[in-house]
Amino acid sequence: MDYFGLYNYWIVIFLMMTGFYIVISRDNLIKKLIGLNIFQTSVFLLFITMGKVKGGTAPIINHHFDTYSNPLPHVLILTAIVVGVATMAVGLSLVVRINEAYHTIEEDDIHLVEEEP
Amino acid sequence: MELILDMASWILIVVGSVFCVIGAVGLLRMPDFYSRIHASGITDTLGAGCILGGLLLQSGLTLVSVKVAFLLFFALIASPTAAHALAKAAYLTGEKPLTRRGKSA
Amino acid sequence: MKRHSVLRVVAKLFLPYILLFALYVQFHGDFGPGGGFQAGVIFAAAFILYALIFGLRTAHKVASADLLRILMAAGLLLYASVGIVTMLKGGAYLDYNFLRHDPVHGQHLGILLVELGVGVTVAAVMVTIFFGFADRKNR
Amino acid sequence: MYAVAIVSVLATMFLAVSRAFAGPTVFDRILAVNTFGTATVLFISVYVFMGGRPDFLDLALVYALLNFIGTIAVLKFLQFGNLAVGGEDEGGLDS
Amino acid sequence: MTFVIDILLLAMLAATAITITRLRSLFAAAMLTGVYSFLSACWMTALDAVDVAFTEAAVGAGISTVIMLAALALTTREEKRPKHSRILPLFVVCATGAVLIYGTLDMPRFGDPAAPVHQTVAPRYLQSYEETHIPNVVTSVLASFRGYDTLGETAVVFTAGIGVMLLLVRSKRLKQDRKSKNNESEEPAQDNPKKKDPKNHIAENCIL
Amino acid sequence: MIRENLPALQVVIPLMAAPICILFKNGRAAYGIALAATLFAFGAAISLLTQVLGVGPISYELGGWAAPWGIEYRVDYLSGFVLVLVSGMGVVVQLFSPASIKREIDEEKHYLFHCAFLLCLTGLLGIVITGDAFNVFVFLEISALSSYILISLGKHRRALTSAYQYLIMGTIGSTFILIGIGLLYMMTGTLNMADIAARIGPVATTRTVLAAFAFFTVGVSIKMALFPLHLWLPNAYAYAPSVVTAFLAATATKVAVYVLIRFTFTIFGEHFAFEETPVATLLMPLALIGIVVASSIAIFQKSVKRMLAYSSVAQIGYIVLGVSFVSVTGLTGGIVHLFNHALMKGGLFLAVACVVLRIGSDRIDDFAGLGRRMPVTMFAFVVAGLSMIGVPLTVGFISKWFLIQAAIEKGWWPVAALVLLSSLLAVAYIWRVVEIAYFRKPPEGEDRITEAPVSMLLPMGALILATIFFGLNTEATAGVARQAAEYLMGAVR
Repeated sequence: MDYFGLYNYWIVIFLMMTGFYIVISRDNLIKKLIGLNIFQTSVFLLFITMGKVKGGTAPIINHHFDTYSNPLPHVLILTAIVVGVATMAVGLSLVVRINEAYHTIEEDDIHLVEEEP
Repeated sequence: MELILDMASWILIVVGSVFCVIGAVGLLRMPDFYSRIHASGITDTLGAGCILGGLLLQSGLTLVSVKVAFLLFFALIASPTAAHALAKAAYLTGEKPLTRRGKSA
Repeated sequence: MKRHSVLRVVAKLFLPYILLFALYVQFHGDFGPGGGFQAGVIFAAAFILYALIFGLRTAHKVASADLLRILMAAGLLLYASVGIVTMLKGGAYLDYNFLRHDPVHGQHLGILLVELGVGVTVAAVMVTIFFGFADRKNR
Repeated sequence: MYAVAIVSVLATMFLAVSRAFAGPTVFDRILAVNTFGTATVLFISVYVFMGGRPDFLDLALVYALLNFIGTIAVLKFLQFGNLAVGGEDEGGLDS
Repeated sequence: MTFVIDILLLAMLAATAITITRLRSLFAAAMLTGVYSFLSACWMTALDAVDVAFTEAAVGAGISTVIMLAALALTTREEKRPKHSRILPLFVVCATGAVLIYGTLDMPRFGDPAAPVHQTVAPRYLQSYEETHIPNVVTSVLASFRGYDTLGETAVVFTAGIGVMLLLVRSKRLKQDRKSKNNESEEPAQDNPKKKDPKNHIAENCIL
Repeated sequence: MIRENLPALQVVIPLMAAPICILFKNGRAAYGIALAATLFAFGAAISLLTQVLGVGPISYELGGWAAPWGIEYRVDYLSGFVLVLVSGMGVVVQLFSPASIKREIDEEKHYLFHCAFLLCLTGLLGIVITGDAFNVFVFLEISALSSYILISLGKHRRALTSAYQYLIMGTIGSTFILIGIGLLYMMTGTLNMADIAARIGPVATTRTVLAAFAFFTVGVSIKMALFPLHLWLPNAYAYAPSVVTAFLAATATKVAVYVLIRFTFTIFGEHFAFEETPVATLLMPLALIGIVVASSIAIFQKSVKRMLAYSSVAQIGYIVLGVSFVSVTGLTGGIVHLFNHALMKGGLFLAVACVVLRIGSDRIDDFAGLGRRMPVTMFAFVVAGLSMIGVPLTVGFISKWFLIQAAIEKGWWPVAALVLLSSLLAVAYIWRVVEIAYFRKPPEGEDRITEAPVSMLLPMGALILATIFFGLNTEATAGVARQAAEYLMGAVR
């Protein structure tokens, strides 16, 4: 079986997992959001990769070309990018409020503050 | 005429590419921040300028060339401005240039 | 940035072109890359540049919180009401073919309106988000 | 010929991004990211010409624009620690 | 040529992602996130997704970076050294990655025009130029065929706007309140846990 | 014309009401608009359900584009049923809310609150009604984002941290769902649910579809707080404003369960989902462990909201248990419990909201003496609690009856026994509250506490009456649920 045609899926999966790792291993609330951003961006890359047709061009009709890449993943990802930035904005504003309430944005310290009477 | 334009554009593109790499090498190899700014200036203006100029010659007189011209204009104004602001900010924040003794004073 | 005269001159030079470019992206989305969302973001970016260089208070004079709130709602409403109009004209929700007598023109008009709605909402929301963060000085 | 340009631009991106990784000061990173942005603009411009669809230059324009705005925002942040202060109206704040 | 571009861009993406993981300066991490967005936008252009590259650059490198910087300005710039062991997260990530890699094995190969993705729905979209006369297929799919998704997308953006207004925008009255009380309003009075202050006792006692 | 376009209007009217709320910047006007839109949604849902029961599933093509190319709305028995549930709970909570949010949320943020509430409702309705896999993701995000915002409005500062935690876990969950949808799309080339189901046959055994199913299931499990992935739920429910807790507890997790049922049965088909993959062997034990562990944790909580939140995790276990039987009876039990649990959990949380309004606390110890001071509220609490335990004549009994029947059908006696035993745990945690409320003397100086206002008691009373009514008259719920289950199981390929 020829697995060579999958190399960029694998790299994209590596990127996704790097982002995911940041999200679940870090304590800093902003770092988590950064990780989430990388995770999501890499998922977008996965979608875009599947839309590519060899020898194709961007799906904007032009009479010099007749092979186009698949437009549907692009449409989906446009929507998903917007969702990503919306989540990011809400998450960051939550972090700002948390910082005002606890004076820290480290998860451990928040637990410590919480345990104080 | 066509041929001359074409040749000129290719020459510009190749020269621009070389300048880009030179600038980037300088950015990586120069010893301190202020000298690195000089190096990045090569990429930002000379490299970008030459490549975009070459593309401008390639594109003829269309909407595309207007866009390239605008990019050129942008590259020639925005990048130096950013570099200027950056150097100023660095200097005011207390970043000291490398002196002759070889260490940041 | 009082003394950053270079920055201010350059920003003043660029701002009109950026806004023009945003409009180009907004209305040229049918033919090239771009569309409402991208245009909205570029518009907001131009506004953010303005606020960064000329100060927040000046920027607030250009776009007050109330204006942003209304624009934000208006864009979404515009989008949704295009659907209602097609419905009233006898089509399904968002079936632009019914907007005009000719389906092709209907599609064009529908997409134009819808993209406009997206652009307005996105620009207003992005500027609101920026103001939300930038206004909140905690010291 | 475009290939030469693409490869050298990619090399530029690579070198610039290495400087951004290495630092050591924040300003080095900003400078590197700025140069990286310029290289990206060049990459897109050359790439769309190579693909035969130069009408996508809008992309390069957006990149150039955002690169500029991003650098300004970062600088402002560094200088004042806040995006809010330091405008025309806030007298007394000497850059 | 495409292969070289692919490999170089992907290598840079991976290097950026790893560096972000290792950096503790949040400021640098935010900037490198911008770089990451630029890089992925470049790769998207190389994969013919110009519209997406446009958006990703505008959002990822522009707006996201700016709001992240704004949030950093209100919080802190350094991340503390983490204290926990990283074994469990690493295990979870490896397991997830393994499932994904396993999933790729039966995938159609990269760029294969015979893949089901390119066979079923997409050809109809590419022919839509005849009906709509809109050359940018992405726009016509986005705004017409799947226009309802885009309405949802706009609603998501709107929701984010509402969220920021609710969370961050202070009203005028509250501002004056804060000025007079300074910092008191931010910290709920917790000095006396026995006190029957209704606001602070809602579900205060809990086990985490 | 309204009748033909009802499926679209069902979602669009609340969606359009949200920006209109914002335009006015006035709490009362916003409330009026929100209430009107919610009432309309409820009416539309009932009308859709009756249509479906009469003529069978309805399909609606948005934008006039035929199904695999455009987005299709599809109302069948199950989605009609869940639509009624979600919009009905929306109406009850809206009617209940004014007095409660007046106490818990700043006056000038009320219009934003109503707007966010409408968006949340829109998202939930959109998820349920759509027949397009990606559209599910979009509406999932609308509802998720608005629920993070709603949760963060709680007075206590931990509302912020729990909203943040929910945001992180919820986003991971929805990104997993996105990956799952992407992989499915990659193998079938289409996004319409019915179309995917038709095309998945030849590729069903590929490793890619297996991975898609795995990611999808994990993502949805995070969203619905299935046992080991429930960590976000207790805090989120405990610190959110009371009405928000009531609404989310009654609807959000239920809709996630709906998504699970929809994808496993309609898209993947239960043959694939439960025989080709180890899902069944994994879901059932998780559900059972979840029921026992979460109920046990609930017993030791000091805050009533947290106790009920853990109880919610346990109840999700019951619903998933019903699904994992893969039989018509089991599925009926799951769907009925989905409805019933929404009723009784909604009732319980509304009762707690009344208490919070009057005494400002939800600690169990502070409930002392409430049996006498707030008799109606506590009576409602007791009835809903009895239903939670599964006492005959209440809805809780019906769902447990179906679940046990399904277990016996399969011959899995231990499961049946465990379901019965877990009721004892429910008795334990409900009894703690009842004991304190009725048999412990109130602390001195708390004589001022009076019954909650009628505007709150009426909606709550309606819910409690519903728990009894649907407990006596099983045809309405169990009948529809059985029809839905048969329809889903009939969609076997």
